[in-house]
Amino acid sequence: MRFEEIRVGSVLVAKVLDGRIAADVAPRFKSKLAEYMVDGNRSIVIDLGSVSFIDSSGLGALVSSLKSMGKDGDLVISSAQGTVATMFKLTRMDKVFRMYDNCDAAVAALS
Amino acid sequence: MRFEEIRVGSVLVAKVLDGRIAADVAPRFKSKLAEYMVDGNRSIVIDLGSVSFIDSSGLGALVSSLKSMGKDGDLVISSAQGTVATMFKLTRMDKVFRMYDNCDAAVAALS
Amino acid sequence: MSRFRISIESDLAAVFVVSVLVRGVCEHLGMDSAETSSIEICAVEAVTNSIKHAYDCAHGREVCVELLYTQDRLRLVVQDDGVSMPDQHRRTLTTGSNVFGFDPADLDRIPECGMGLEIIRQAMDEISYSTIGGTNSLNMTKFLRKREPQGILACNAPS
Amino acid sequence: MSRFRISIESDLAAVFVVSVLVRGVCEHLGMDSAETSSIEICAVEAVTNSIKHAYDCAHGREVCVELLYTQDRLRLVVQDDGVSMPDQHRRTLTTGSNVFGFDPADLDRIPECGMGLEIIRQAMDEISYSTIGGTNSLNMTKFLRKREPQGILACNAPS
Ligand SMILES: Nc1ncnc2c1ncn2[C@@H]1O[C@H](COP(=O)(O)OP(=O)(O)O)[C@@H](O)[C@H]1O
Ligand SMILES: Nc1ncnc2c1ncn2[C@@H]1O[C@H](COP(=O)(O)OP(=O)(O)O)[C@@H](O)[C@H]1O
Repeated sequence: MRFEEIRVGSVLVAKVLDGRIAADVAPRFKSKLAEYMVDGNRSIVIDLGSVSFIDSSGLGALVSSLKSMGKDGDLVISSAQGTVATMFKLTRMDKVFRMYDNCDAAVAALS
Repeated sequence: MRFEEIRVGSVLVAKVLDGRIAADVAPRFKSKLAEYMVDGNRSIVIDLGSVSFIDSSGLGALVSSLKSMGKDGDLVISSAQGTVATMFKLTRMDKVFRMYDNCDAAVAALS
Repeated sequence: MSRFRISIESDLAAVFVVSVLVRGVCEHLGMDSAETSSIEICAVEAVTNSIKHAYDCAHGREVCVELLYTQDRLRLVVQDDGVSMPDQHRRTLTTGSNVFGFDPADLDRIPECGMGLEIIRQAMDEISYSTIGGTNSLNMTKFLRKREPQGILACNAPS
Repeated sequence: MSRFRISIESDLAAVFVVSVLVRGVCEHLGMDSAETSSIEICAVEAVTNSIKHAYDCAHGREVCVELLYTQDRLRLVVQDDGVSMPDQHRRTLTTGSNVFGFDPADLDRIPECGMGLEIIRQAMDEISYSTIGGTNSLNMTKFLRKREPQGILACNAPS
Protein backbone atom coordinates (compact mmCIF):
# COMPACT_ATOMS: atom_id res chain seq x y z
CA MET A 1 0.00 0.00 0.00
CA ARG A 2 1.05 3.53 -0.62
CA PHE A 3 0.60 6.42 1.79
CA GLU A 4 1.49 10.07 1.82
CA GLU A 5 2.26 11.27 5.31
CA ILE A 6 2.28 14.90 6.32
CA ARG A 7 2.73 16.27 9.80
CA VAL A 8 0.84 19.45 10.70
CA GLY A 9 1.86 20.44 14.21
CA SER A 10 1.05 17.46 16.37
CA VAL A 11 -1.32 15.97 13.81
CA LEU A 12 -0.31 13.21 11.42
CA VAL A 13 -2.24 13.24 8.17
CA ALA A 14 -1.97 9.88 6.41
CA LYS A 15 -3.41 10.00 2.94
CA VAL A 16 -4.08 6.61 1.40
CA LEU A 17 -2.83 6.75 -2.19
CA ASP A 18 -4.22 3.39 -3.28
CA GLY A 19 -7.60 3.57 -4.95
CA ARG A 20 -8.92 0.54 -3.07
CA ILE A 21 -8.81 -0.71 0.52
CA ALA A 22 -10.13 -4.24 0.26
CA ALA A 23 -9.45 -7.68 1.70
CA ASP A 24 -6.18 -8.15 -0.20
CA VAL A 25 -4.54 -5.17 1.51
CA ALA A 26 -6.58 -4.84 4.71
CA PRO A 27 -3.97 -6.66 6.86
CA ARG A 28 -1.24 -4.30 5.60
CA PHE A 29 -3.50 -1.33 6.15
CA LYS A 30 -4.12 -2.44 9.71
CA SER A 31 -0.43 -2.91 10.50
CA LYS A 32 0.43 0.46 9.00
CA LEU A 33 -2.11 2.13 11.28
CA ALA A 34 -0.70 0.19 14.24
CA GLU A 35 2.78 1.43 13.32
CA TYR A 36 1.61 5.04 13.46
CA MET A 37 0.45 4.48 17.02
CA VAL A 38 3.61 2.63 18.04
CA ASP A 39 5.51 5.64 16.67
CA GLY A 40 3.70 7.75 19.26
CA ASN A 41 1.11 9.46 17.09
CA ARG A 42 -1.99 10.40 19.07
CA SER A 43 -3.74 12.66 16.55
CA ILE A 44 -4.23 10.94 13.24
CA VAL A 45 -6.26 11.96 10.22
CA ILE A 46 -6.83 9.20 7.68
CA ASP A 47 -7.44 10.98 4.41
CA LEU A 48 -9.54 8.79 2.11
CA GLY A 49 -9.84 11.38 -0.65
CA SER A 50 -8.04 9.20 -3.21
CA VAL A 51 -9.82 6.02 -2.24
CA SER A 52 -12.72 5.02 -4.45
CA PHE A 53 -13.58 1.75 -2.71
CA ILE A 54 -13.37 0.28 0.79
CA ASP A 55 -14.82 -3.07 1.83
CA SER A 56 -15.84 -4.41 5.23
CA SER A 57 -12.34 -5.66 6.00
CA GLY A 58 -10.92 -2.21 5.31
CA LEU A 59 -13.47 -0.75 7.70
CA GLY A 60 -12.55 -3.48 10.18
CA ALA A 61 -8.92 -2.37 10.06
CA LEU A 62 -10.00 1.19 10.86
CA VAL A 63 -12.21 0.05 13.74
CA SER A 64 -9.39 -2.05 15.14
CA SER A 65 -7.10 1.01 15.14
CA LEU A 66 -9.77 3.19 16.70
CA LYS A 67 -10.03 0.67 19.52
CA SER A 68 -6.24 0.57 19.98
CA MET A 69 -6.16 4.34 20.15
CA GLY A 70 -8.99 4.27 22.71
CA LYS A 71 -9.25 7.34 24.90
CA ASP A 72 -5.54 8.17 24.48
CA GLY A 73 -5.97 10.09 21.26
CA ASP A 74 -7.90 10.75 18.09
CA LEU A 75 -8.22 8.83 14.88
CA VAL A 76 -10.51 10.62 12.45
CA ILE A 77 -11.49 10.27 8.81
CA SER A 78 -11.41 12.92 6.14
CA SER A 79 -12.59 13.26 2.55
CA ALA A 80 -14.67 10.08 2.32
CA GLN A 81 -16.76 10.27 -0.84
CA GLY A 82 -18.75 8.20 -3.30
CA THR A 83 -18.73 4.49 -2.58
CA VAL A 84 -16.51 5.00 0.47
CA ALA A 85 -19.04 7.38 2.04
CA THR A 86 -21.85 4.96 1.15
CA MET A 87 -19.96 2.16 2.89
CA PHE A 88 -19.55 4.18 6.10
CA LYS A 89 -23.29 4.92 6.05
CA LEU A 90 -24.43 1.37 5.26
CA THR A 91 -22.46 0.08 8.25
CA ARG A 92 -23.26 3.03 10.57
CA MET A 93 -19.52 3.62 10.87
CA ASP A 94 -20.23 7.27 10.07
CA LYS A 95 -21.59 7.39 13.65
CA VAL A 96 -18.48 5.73 15.09
CA PHE A 97 -15.79 7.79 13.41
CA ARG A 98 -15.51 11.53 13.39
CA MET A 99 -15.77 12.30 9.69
CA TYR A 100 -14.60 15.53 8.05
CA ASP A 101 -15.32 16.74 4.55
CA ASN A 102 -11.74 17.66 3.94
CA CYS A 103 -8.32 17.34 5.41
CA ASP A 104 -8.03 20.93 6.64
CA ALA A 105 -11.23 20.67 8.66
CA ALA A 106 -9.97 17.45 10.23
CA VAL A 107 -6.60 18.96 11.13
CA ALA A 108 -8.26 22.08 12.57
CA ALA A 109 -10.50 19.90 14.75
CA LEU A 110 -7.53 18.00 16.16
CA SER A 111 -5.23 21.02 16.65
CA MET B 1 -28.01 7.25 -30.52
CA ARG B 2 -28.15 10.70 -29.08
CA PHE B 3 -26.92 13.85 -30.78
CA GLU B 4 -26.88 17.51 -29.95
CA GLU B 5 -27.19 19.62 -33.04
CA ILE B 6 -26.28 23.29 -33.20
CA ARG B 7 -26.28 25.48 -36.27
CA VAL B 8 -23.62 28.20 -36.46
CA GLY B 9 -24.25 30.21 -39.63
CA SER B 10 -24.14 27.68 -42.42
CA VAL B 11 -22.29 25.10 -40.34
CA LEU B 12 -24.05 22.20 -38.62
CA VAL B 13 -22.26 21.01 -35.49
CA ALA B 14 -23.41 17.50 -34.55
CA LYS B 15 -22.11 16.46 -31.19
CA VAL B 16 -22.36 12.75 -30.49
CA LEU B 17 -23.64 12.37 -26.94
CA ASP B 18 -23.18 8.61 -26.69
CA GLY B 19 -19.91 7.54 -25.12
CA ARG B 20 -19.34 4.79 -27.69
CA ILE B 21 -19.66 4.47 -31.44
CA ALA B 22 -19.28 0.76 -32.04
CA ALA B 23 -20.77 -1.97 -34.21
CA ASP B 24 -24.10 -2.01 -32.36
CA VAL B 25 -24.88 1.59 -33.29
CA ALA B 26 -22.74 2.12 -36.40
CA PRO B 27 -25.66 1.56 -38.84
CA ARG B 28 -27.75 4.16 -36.98
CA PHE B 29 -24.78 6.53 -36.92
CA LYS B 30 -24.36 6.14 -40.65
CA SER B 31 -28.02 6.83 -41.41
CA LYS B 32 -28.05 9.87 -39.15
CA LEU B 33 -25.11 11.31 -41.08
CA ALA B 34 -26.88 10.51 -44.35
CA GLU B 35 -29.96 12.35 -43.05
CA TYR B 36 -27.90 15.49 -42.41
CA MET B 37 -26.83 15.49 -46.02
CA VAL B 38 -30.33 14.78 -47.35
CA ASP B 39 -31.45 17.80 -45.29
CA GLY B 40 -29.08 19.89 -47.37
CA ASN B 41 -26.20 20.35 -44.93
CA ARG B 42 -22.94 20.89 -46.76
CA SER B 43 -20.71 22.00 -43.85
CA ILE B 44 -20.79 19.50 -41.03
CA VAL B 45 -18.65 19.26 -37.91
CA ILE B 46 -18.86 15.93 -36.10
CA ASP B 47 -17.92 16.70 -32.51
CA LEU B 48 -16.50 13.57 -30.84
CA GLY B 49 -15.63 15.30 -27.56
CA SER B 50 -18.00 13.12 -25.51
CA VAL B 51 -17.06 9.90 -27.25
CA SER B 52 -14.58 7.72 -25.42
CA PHE B 53 -14.53 4.84 -27.88
CA ILE B 54 -14.99 4.30 -31.61
CA ASP B 55 -14.41 1.02 -33.43
CA SER B 56 -13.65 0.30 -37.08
CA SER B 57 -17.33 0.17 -38.00
CA GLY B 58 -17.84 3.63 -36.49
CA LEU B 59 -14.95 4.91 -38.57
CA GLY B 60 -16.45 3.13 -41.59
CA ALA B 61 -19.69 5.06 -41.11
CA LEU B 62 -17.73 8.33 -41.10
CA VAL B 63 -15.78 7.36 -44.23
CA SER B 64 -19.01 6.42 -46.00
CA SER B 65 -20.45 9.87 -45.24
CA LEU B 66 -17.27 11.59 -46.32
CA LYS B 67 -17.57 9.82 -49.66
CA SER B 68 -21.24 10.80 -50.03
CA MET B 69 -20.36 14.41 -49.34
CA GLY B 70 -17.58 14.20 -51.90
CA LYS B 71 -16.49 17.53 -53.29
CA ASP B 72 -19.86 19.14 -52.64
CA GLY B 73 -19.10 20.10 -49.09
CA ASP B 74 -17.12 19.51 -45.90
CA LEU B 75 -17.40 16.89 -43.22
CA VAL B 76 -14.80 17.43 -40.52
CA ILE B 77 -14.05 16.01 -37.08
CA SER B 78 -13.53 17.91 -33.86
CA SER B 79 -12.41 17.10 -30.34
CA ALA B 80 -11.20 13.53 -30.89
CA GLN B 81 -9.24 12.48 -27.82
CA GLY B 82 -7.91 9.45 -25.99
CA THR B 83 -8.84 6.13 -27.52
CA VAL B 84 -10.77 7.87 -30.30
CA ALA B 85 -7.69 9.83 -31.36
CA THR B 86 -5.60 6.65 -31.14
CA MET B 87 -8.07 4.89 -33.42
CA PHE B 88 -7.86 7.62 -36.07
CA LYS B 89 -4.07 7.37 -35.96
CA LEU B 90 -3.87 3.56 -36.04
CA THR B 91 -6.02 3.53 -39.18
CA ARG B 92 -4.44 6.63 -40.78
CA MET B 93 -7.89 8.21 -40.84
CA ASP B 94 -6.32 11.28 -39.25
CA LYS B 95 -4.86 11.86 -42.75
CA VAL B 96 -8.24 11.42 -44.43
CA PHE B 97 -10.39 13.65 -42.24
CA ARG B 98 -9.72 17.25 -41.37
CA MET B 99 -9.38 17.04 -37.59
CA TYR B 100 -9.75 20.01 -35.23
CA ASP B 101 -8.85 20.17 -31.56
CA ASN B 102 -12.11 21.81 -30.66
CA CYS B 103 -15.44 22.70 -32.07
CA ASP B 104 -14.77 26.43 -32.42
CA ALA B 105 -11.68 25.85 -34.53
CA ALA B 106 -13.66 23.49 -36.76
CA VAL B 107 -16.51 25.95 -37.17
CA ALA B 108 -14.07 28.79 -37.93
CA ALA B 109 -12.39 26.69 -40.60
CA LEU B 110 -15.72 25.97 -42.33
CA SER B 111 -17.16 29.50 -42.06
CA MET C 1 -32.44 -9.59 -20.56
CA SER C 2 -28.70 -9.17 -20.82
CA ARG C 3 -26.19 -11.40 -19.11
CA PHE C 4 -22.47 -11.47 -18.44
CA ARG C 5 -20.45 -14.04 -16.67
CA ILE C 6 -16.98 -13.52 -15.34
CA SER C 7 -14.78 -16.05 -13.69
CA ILE C 8 -11.88 -15.06 -11.49
CA GLU C 9 -9.26 -17.02 -9.65
CA SER C 10 -9.58 -17.41 -5.90
CA ASP C 11 -7.07 -14.67 -5.20
CA LEU C 12 -8.07 -11.63 -3.17
CA ALA C 13 -5.89 -9.50 -5.46
CA ALA C 14 -8.22 -10.38 -8.33
CA VAL C 15 -11.40 -9.11 -6.70
CA PHE C 16 -10.91 -5.59 -8.06
CA VAL C 17 -12.05 -6.85 -11.44
CA VAL C 18 -15.49 -7.52 -9.97
CA SER C 19 -15.69 -3.84 -9.07
CA VAL C 20 -14.56 -2.87 -12.54
CA LEU C 21 -17.19 -5.03 -14.20
CA VAL C 22 -20.13 -4.28 -11.93
CA ARG C 23 -19.46 -0.56 -11.83
CA GLY C 24 -18.94 -0.39 -15.59
CA VAL C 25 -22.18 -2.20 -16.32
CA CYS C 26 -24.18 -0.13 -13.82
CA GLU C 27 -22.82 3.09 -15.25
CA HIS C 28 -23.53 1.91 -18.78
CA LEU C 29 -27.12 1.21 -17.73
CA GLY C 30 -27.41 4.77 -16.44
CA MET C 31 -27.87 3.82 -12.78
CA ASP C 32 -27.30 6.56 -10.27
CA SER C 33 -24.16 6.51 -8.21
CA ALA C 34 -25.85 5.40 -4.97
CA GLU C 35 -27.33 2.33 -6.66
CA THR C 36 -24.05 1.61 -8.41
CA SER C 37 -22.10 1.86 -5.16
CA SER C 38 -24.35 -0.46 -3.22
CA ILE C 39 -24.34 -3.08 -5.96
CA GLU C 40 -20.55 -2.87 -6.27
CA ILE C 41 -20.16 -3.27 -2.50
CA CYS C 42 -22.41 -6.35 -2.40
CA ALA C 43 -20.62 -7.98 -5.32
CA VAL C 44 -17.21 -7.45 -3.73
CA GLU C 45 -18.34 -8.65 -0.28
CA ALA C 46 -19.86 -11.80 -1.78
CA VAL C 47 -16.83 -12.68 -3.91
CA THR C 48 -14.47 -11.96 -1.04
CA ASN C 49 -16.52 -14.30 1.15
CA SER C 50 -16.26 -17.10 -1.41
CA ILE C 51 -12.48 -16.74 -1.50
CA LYS C 52 -12.02 -16.35 2.25
CA HIS C 53 -14.62 -18.75 3.59
CA ALA C 54 -15.53 -21.24 0.84
CA TYR C 55 -11.90 -21.66 -0.28
CA ASP C 56 -10.13 -20.58 2.91
CA CYS C 57 -7.98 -18.30 0.71
CA ALA C 58 -6.50 -21.23 -1.24
CA HIS C 59 -5.41 -20.11 -4.69
CA GLY C 60 -6.21 -21.89 -7.95
CA ARG C 61 -9.94 -22.23 -7.40
CA GLU C 62 -12.63 -20.37 -9.31
CA VAL C 63 -15.32 -17.86 -8.40
CA CYS C 64 -17.94 -16.96 -10.98
CA VAL C 65 -20.00 -13.83 -11.04
CA GLU C 66 -23.00 -13.65 -13.28
CA LEU C 67 -24.71 -10.37 -13.92
CA LEU C 68 -28.18 -10.35 -15.43
CA TYR C 69 -30.38 -7.36 -15.93
CA THR C 70 -33.59 -6.09 -17.37
CA GLN C 71 -35.05 -2.58 -17.27
CA ASP C 72 -36.29 -2.97 -13.72
CA ARG C 73 -33.92 -5.33 -11.93
CA LEU C 74 -30.33 -6.45 -11.75
CA ARG C 75 -29.35 -9.87 -10.54
CA LEU C 76 -25.92 -10.94 -9.32
CA VAL C 77 -25.09 -14.60 -8.86
CA VAL C 78 -21.84 -15.44 -7.11
CA GLN C 79 -20.76 -19.07 -7.36
CA ASP C 80 -18.02 -21.15 -5.85
CA ASP C 81 -17.49 -24.88 -5.41
CA GLY C 82 -15.92 -24.74 -1.98
CA VAL C 83 -17.23 -25.22 1.56
CA SER C 84 -20.88 -24.18 1.80
CA MET C 85 -22.08 -21.43 4.07
CA PRO C 86 -23.06 -22.77 7.53
CA ASP C 87 -26.77 -22.60 8.37
CA GLN C 88 -26.38 -20.02 11.08
CA HIS C 89 -24.91 -17.57 8.56
CA ARG C 90 -27.48 -18.38 5.90
CA ARG C 91 -30.00 -17.22 8.45
CA THR C 92 -28.31 -13.80 8.49
CA LEU C 93 -29.30 -13.47 4.86
CA THR C 94 -32.98 -14.00 5.63
CA THR C 95 -33.61 -12.80 9.17
CA GLY C 96 -30.69 -10.41 9.49
CA SER C 97 -28.11 -9.98 12.23
CA ASN C 98 -27.67 -7.32 14.86
CA VAL C 99 -24.12 -6.48 13.80
CA PHE C 100 -25.02 -2.86 13.08
CA GLY C 101 -27.21 -2.49 16.17
CA PHE C 102 -24.26 -1.21 18.21
CA ASP C 103 -24.14 1.90 20.36
CA PRO C 104 -21.61 4.10 18.54
CA ALA C 105 -20.23 5.31 21.87
CA ASP C 106 -19.50 1.79 23.12
CA LEU C 107 -16.21 1.39 21.33
CA ASP C 108 -15.50 -2.17 22.47
CA ARG C 109 -18.65 -3.43 20.79
CA ILE C 110 -18.06 -1.92 17.36
CA PRO C 111 -17.65 -4.83 14.94
CA GLU C 112 -14.39 -5.48 13.09
CA CYS C 113 -15.77 -8.33 11.02
CA GLY C 114 -18.99 -10.21 10.37
CA MET C 115 -20.45 -7.28 8.42
CA GLY C 116 -20.51 -8.58 4.86
CA LEU C 117 -23.68 -10.68 4.86
CA GLU C 118 -25.68 -8.06 6.72
CA ILE C 119 -24.53 -5.36 4.29
CA ILE C 120 -25.77 -7.56 1.46
CA ARG C 121 -29.07 -8.26 3.20
CA GLN C 122 -29.74 -4.58 3.77
CA ALA C 123 -28.65 -3.37 0.34
CA MET C 124 -30.33 -6.01 -1.80
CA ASP C 125 -34.04 -6.65 -2.35
CA GLU C 126 -34.05 -10.43 -2.78
CA ILE C 127 -31.41 -12.89 -1.62
CA SER C 128 -31.09 -16.64 -1.72
CA TYR C 129 -28.28 -19.12 -1.21
CA SER C 130 -28.30 -22.66 -2.54
CA THR C 131 -25.93 -25.56 -3.07
CA ILE C 132 -26.55 -27.82 -6.04
CA GLY C 133 -24.11 -30.51 -7.13
CA GLY C 134 -21.26 -29.01 -5.16
CA THR C 135 -21.78 -25.51 -6.51
CA ASN C 136 -22.77 -22.82 -4.03
CA SER C 137 -24.76 -19.91 -5.45
CA LEU C 138 -25.51 -16.66 -3.73
CA ASN C 139 -28.31 -14.95 -5.63
CA MET C 140 -28.84 -11.24 -5.09
CA THR C 141 -31.47 -9.11 -6.81
CA LYS C 142 -31.81 -5.36 -6.74
CA PHE C 143 -34.95 -3.66 -8.02
CA LEU C 144 -33.89 -0.63 -9.97
CA ARG C 145 -35.28 2.84 -9.71
CA LYS C 146 -37.09 4.13 -12.76
CA ARG C 147 -34.72 5.85 -15.11
CA GLU C 148 -35.44 8.29 -17.92
CA PRO C 149 -35.80 6.28 -21.10
CA GLN C 150 -32.77 7.15 -23.23
CA GLY C 151 -35.04 8.13 -26.16
CA ILE C 152 -36.13 11.37 -24.52
CA LEU C 153 -32.82 13.06 -25.17
CA ALA C 154 -32.41 11.59 -28.62
CA CYS C 155 -31.96 13.54 -31.78
CA ASN C 156 -32.87 17.13 -31.01
CA ALA C 157 -33.80 18.80 -34.25
CA PRO C 158 -31.28 21.41 -35.43
CA SER C 159 -32.36 24.82 -34.20
CA MET D 1 0.37 -14.67 -13.64
CA SER D 2 -3.16 -13.40 -13.20
CA ARG D 3 -6.11 -14.45 -15.29
CA PHE D 4 -9.70 -13.43 -15.84
CA ARG D 5 -12.26 -14.93 -18.10
CA ILE D 6 -15.44 -13.28 -19.17
CA SER D 7 -18.17 -14.71 -21.29
CA ILE D 8 -20.67 -12.58 -23.11
CA GLU D 9 -23.63 -13.33 -25.29
CA SER D 10 -23.30 -12.90 -29.03
CA ASP D 11 -25.03 -9.54 -29.02
CA LEU D 12 -23.24 -6.45 -30.32
CA ALA D 13 -24.89 -4.44 -27.56
CA ALA D 14 -22.93 -6.50 -25.01
CA VAL D 15 -19.49 -5.74 -26.40
CA PHE D 16 -19.11 -2.62 -24.27
CA VAL D 17 -18.42 -4.88 -21.30
CA VAL D 18 -15.21 -6.02 -22.99
CA SER D 19 -14.08 -2.41 -23.02
CA VAL D 20 -15.02 -2.02 -19.39
CA LEU D 21 -13.06 -5.09 -18.36
CA VAL D 22 -9.96 -4.60 -20.48
CA ARG D 23 -9.70 -0.90 -19.70
CA GLY D 24 -10.25 -1.49 -15.98
CA VAL D 25 -7.58 -4.17 -15.80
CA CYS D 26 -5.06 -2.15 -17.82
CA GLU D 27 -5.60 0.89 -15.63
CA HIS D 28 -5.31 -1.22 -12.50
CA LEU D 29 -1.99 -2.53 -13.81
CA GLY D 30 -0.78 1.03 -14.25
CA MET D 31 -0.47 0.88 -18.03
CA ASP D 32 -0.25 4.16 -19.84
CA SER D 33 -3.25 5.40 -21.76
CA ALA D 34 -1.79 4.65 -25.21
CA GLU D 35 -1.19 1.00 -24.31
CA THR D 36 -4.60 0.76 -22.66
CA SER D 37 -6.32 2.24 -25.72
CA SER D 38 -4.68 -0.08 -28.21
CA ILE D 39 -5.44 -3.18 -26.14
CA GLU D 40 -9.05 -2.09 -25.67
CA ILE D 41 -9.42 -1.50 -29.42
CA CYS D 42 -8.02 -4.94 -30.29
CA ALA D 43 -10.24 -6.70 -27.76
CA VAL D 44 -13.36 -4.97 -29.09
CA GLU D 45 -12.47 -5.59 -32.75
CA ALA D 46 -11.84 -9.28 -32.06
CA VAL D 47 -15.06 -9.83 -30.10
CA THR D 48 -17.08 -7.89 -32.67
CA ASN D 49 -15.62 -10.12 -35.39
CA SER D 50 -16.65 -13.26 -33.53
CA ILE D 51 -20.22 -11.99 -33.24
CA LYS D 52 -20.46 -10.66 -36.80
CA HIS D 53 -18.51 -13.26 -38.71
CA ALA D 54 -18.33 -16.46 -36.66
CA TYR D 55 -21.97 -16.18 -35.55
CA ASP D 56 -23.32 -13.99 -38.35
CA CYS D 57 -24.90 -11.82 -35.63
CA ALA D 58 -27.11 -14.66 -34.35
CA HIS D 59 -27.99 -14.11 -30.68
CA GLY D 60 -27.77 -16.74 -27.96
CA ARG D 61 -24.22 -17.88 -28.70
CA GLU D 62 -21.22 -17.25 -26.47
CA VAL D 63 -17.96 -15.35 -26.87
CA CYS D 64 -15.26 -15.76 -24.23
CA VAL D 65 -12.47 -13.35 -23.51
CA GLU D 66 -9.59 -14.45 -21.39
CA LEU D 67 -7.14 -11.93 -20.05
CA LEU D 68 -3.81 -13.15 -18.70
CA TYR D 69 -0.94 -11.01 -17.59
CA THR D 70 2.44 -10.95 -16.01
CA GLN D 71 4.72 -8.00 -15.35
CA ASP D 72 5.93 -7.86 -18.92
CA ARG D 73 3.10 -9.07 -21.11
CA LEU D 74 -0.64 -9.16 -21.44
CA ARG D 75 -2.43 -11.87 -23.38
CA LEU D 76 -5.97 -11.72 -24.70
CA VAL D 77 -7.69 -14.84 -25.96
CA VAL D 78 -11.01 -14.42 -27.75
CA GLN D 79 -12.97 -17.62 -28.32
CA ASP D 80 -16.10 -18.55 -30.19
CA ASP D 81 -17.54 -21.81 -31.46
CA GLY D 82 -18.91 -20.50 -34.71
CA VAL D 83 -17.67 -20.46 -38.31
CA SER D 84 -13.87 -20.35 -38.42
CA MET D 85 -11.97 -17.53 -40.03
CA PRO D 86 -11.25 -18.25 -43.73
CA ASP D 87 -7.60 -18.85 -44.61
CA GLN D 88 -7.24 -15.68 -46.65
CA HIS D 89 -8.11 -13.60 -43.59
CA ARG D 90 -5.91 -15.63 -41.28
CA ARG D 91 -3.11 -14.59 -43.55
CA THR D 92 -3.87 -10.95 -42.76
CA LEU D 93 -2.96 -11.71 -39.18
CA THR D 94 0.51 -12.94 -40.16
CA THR D 95 1.53 -11.19 -43.35
CA GLY D 96 -0.67 -8.12 -43.02
CA SER D 97 -2.97 -6.45 -45.52
CA ASN D 98 -2.67 -3.24 -47.46
CA VAL D 99 -5.92 -1.79 -46.14
CA PHE D 100 -4.14 1.22 -44.63
CA GLY D 101 -1.86 1.72 -47.63
CA PHE D 102 -4.31 4.16 -49.21
CA ASP D 103 -3.58 7.61 -50.61
CA PRO D 104 -5.53 9.91 -48.26
CA ALA D 105 -6.46 12.15 -51.17
CA ASP D 106 -8.00 9.31 -53.18
CA LEU D 107 -11.34 9.35 -51.42
CA ASP D 108 -12.90 6.44 -53.33
CA ARG D 109 -10.23 4.07 -52.07
CA ILE D 110 -10.53 4.85 -48.37
CA PRO D 111 -11.73 1.66 -46.68
CA GLU D 112 -15.10 1.46 -44.92
CA CYS D 113 -14.54 -2.05 -43.62
CA GLY D 114 -11.93 -4.79 -43.51
CA MET D 115 -9.82 -2.85 -40.97
CA GLY D 116 -10.22 -4.90 -37.80
CA LEU D 117 -7.67 -7.67 -38.38
CA GLU D 118 -5.02 -5.28 -39.64
CA ILE D 119 -5.51 -3.02 -36.63
CA ILE D 120 -4.97 -6.05 -34.42
CA ARG D 121 -1.90 -7.14 -36.38
CA GLN D 122 -0.30 -3.72 -36.11
CA ALA D 123 -1.15 -3.09 -32.46
CA MET D 124 -0.26 -6.49 -31.04
CA ASP D 125 3.15 -8.15 -30.76
CA GLU D 126 2.19 -11.80 -31.20
CA ILE D 127 -0.95 -13.17 -32.81
CA SER D 128 -2.20 -16.64 -33.58
CA TYR D 129 -5.54 -18.15 -34.55
CA SER D 130 -6.46 -21.77 -34.08
CA THR D 131 -9.48 -24.04 -34.15
CA ILE D 132 -9.54 -27.00 -31.78
CA GLY D 133 -12.60 -29.17 -31.28
CA GLY D 134 -14.93 -26.58 -32.77
CA THR D 135 -13.58 -23.74 -30.66
CA ASN D 136 -11.86 -20.90 -32.48
CA SER D 137 -9.27 -18.98 -30.49
CA LEU D 138 -7.66 -15.72 -31.45
CA ASN D 139 -4.58 -15.26 -29.29
CA MET D 140 -3.10 -11.77 -28.97
CA THR D 141 -0.08 -10.83 -26.89
CA LYS D 142 1.18 -7.38 -26.11
CA PHE D 143 4.62 -6.86 -24.58
CA LEU D 144 4.31 -4.19 -21.95
CA ARG D 145 6.54 -1.21 -21.45
CA LYS D 146 8.52 -1.17 -18.24
CA ARG D 147 6.58 0.52 -15.51
CA GLU D 148 7.77 2.04 -12.24
CA PRO D 149 7.50 -0.68 -9.64
CA GLN D 150 4.74 0.40 -7.27
CA GLY D 151 7.06 0.11 -4.27
CA ILE D 152 9.00 3.23 -5.14
CA LEU D 153 6.22 5.51 -4.02
CA ALA D 154 5.37 3.41 -1.01
CA CYS D 155 5.35 4.62 2.55
CA ASN D 156 7.18 7.93 2.62
CA ALA D 157 8.38 8.49 6.12
CA PRO D 158 6.57 11.31 7.93
CA SER D 159 8.49 14.53 7.42
N1 LIG E 1 -19.49 -17.69 0.58
C1 LIG E 1 -19.37 -18.21 1.81
N2 LIG E 1 -19.04 -19.51 1.96
C2 LIG E 1 -18.92 -20.07 3.18
N3 LIG E 1 -19.12 -19.39 4.32
C3 LIG E 1 -19.46 -18.09 4.26
C4 LIG E 1 -19.60 -17.45 2.99
N4 LIG E 1 -19.93 -16.16 3.23
C5 LIG E 1 -19.98 -16.02 4.56
N5 LIG E 1 -19.71 -17.17 5.20
C6 LIG E 1 -19.71 -17.39 6.65
O1 LIG E 1 -20.46 -16.35 7.24
C7 LIG E 1 -19.65 -15.59 8.15
C8 LIG E 1 -20.05 -14.12 8.13
O2 LIG E 1 -19.70 -13.55 6.89
P1 LIG E 1 -19.61 -11.98 6.75
O3 LIG E 1 -20.85 -11.39 7.33
O4 LIG E 1 -19.35 -11.65 5.33
O5 LIG E 1 -18.39 -11.49 7.65
P2 LIG E 1 -16.87 -11.93 7.64
O6 LIG E 1 -16.51 -12.35 6.26
O7 LIG E 1 -16.15 -10.70 8.08
O8 LIG E 1 -16.73 -13.05 8.64
C9 LIG E 1 -18.23 -15.88 7.73
O9 LIG E 1 -17.32 -15.72 8.79
C10 LIG E 1 -18.32 -17.31 7.25
O10 LIG E 1 -18.27 -18.21 8.33
N1 LIG F 1 -13.57 -14.21 -35.70
C1 LIG F 1 -13.79 -14.40 -37.00
N2 LIG F 1 -14.42 -15.49 -37.45
C2 LIG F 1 -14.65 -15.69 -38.76
N3 LIG F 1 -14.27 -14.84 -39.72
C3 LIG F 1 -13.63 -13.72 -39.36
C4 LIG F 1 -13.35 -13.44 -37.99
N4 LIG F 1 -12.69 -12.27 -37.93
C5 LIG F 1 -12.57 -11.85 -39.19
N5 LIG F 1 -13.12 -12.71 -40.08
C6 LIG F 1 -13.13 -12.58 -41.53
O1 LIG F 1 -12.13 -11.65 -41.89
C7 LIG F 1 -12.70 -10.53 -42.59
C8 LIG F 1 -11.93 -9.26 -42.22
O2 LIG F 1 -12.18 -8.91 -40.88
P1 LIG F 1 -11.86 -7.46 -40.37
O3 LIG F 1 -10.50 -7.08 -40.83
O4 LIG F 1 -12.08 -7.41 -38.91
O5 LIG F 1 -12.88 -6.49 -41.11
P2 LIG F 1 -14.50 -6.50 -41.15
O6 LIG F 1 -14.97 -7.11 -39.89
O7 LIG F 1 -14.84 -5.05 -41.28
O8 LIG F 1 -14.87 -7.30 -42.38
C9 LIG F 1 -14.14 -10.53 -42.19
O9 LIG F 1 -14.95 -9.89 -43.15
C10 LIG F 1 -14.44 -12.02 -42.05
O10 LIG F 1 -14.67 -12.59 -43.31
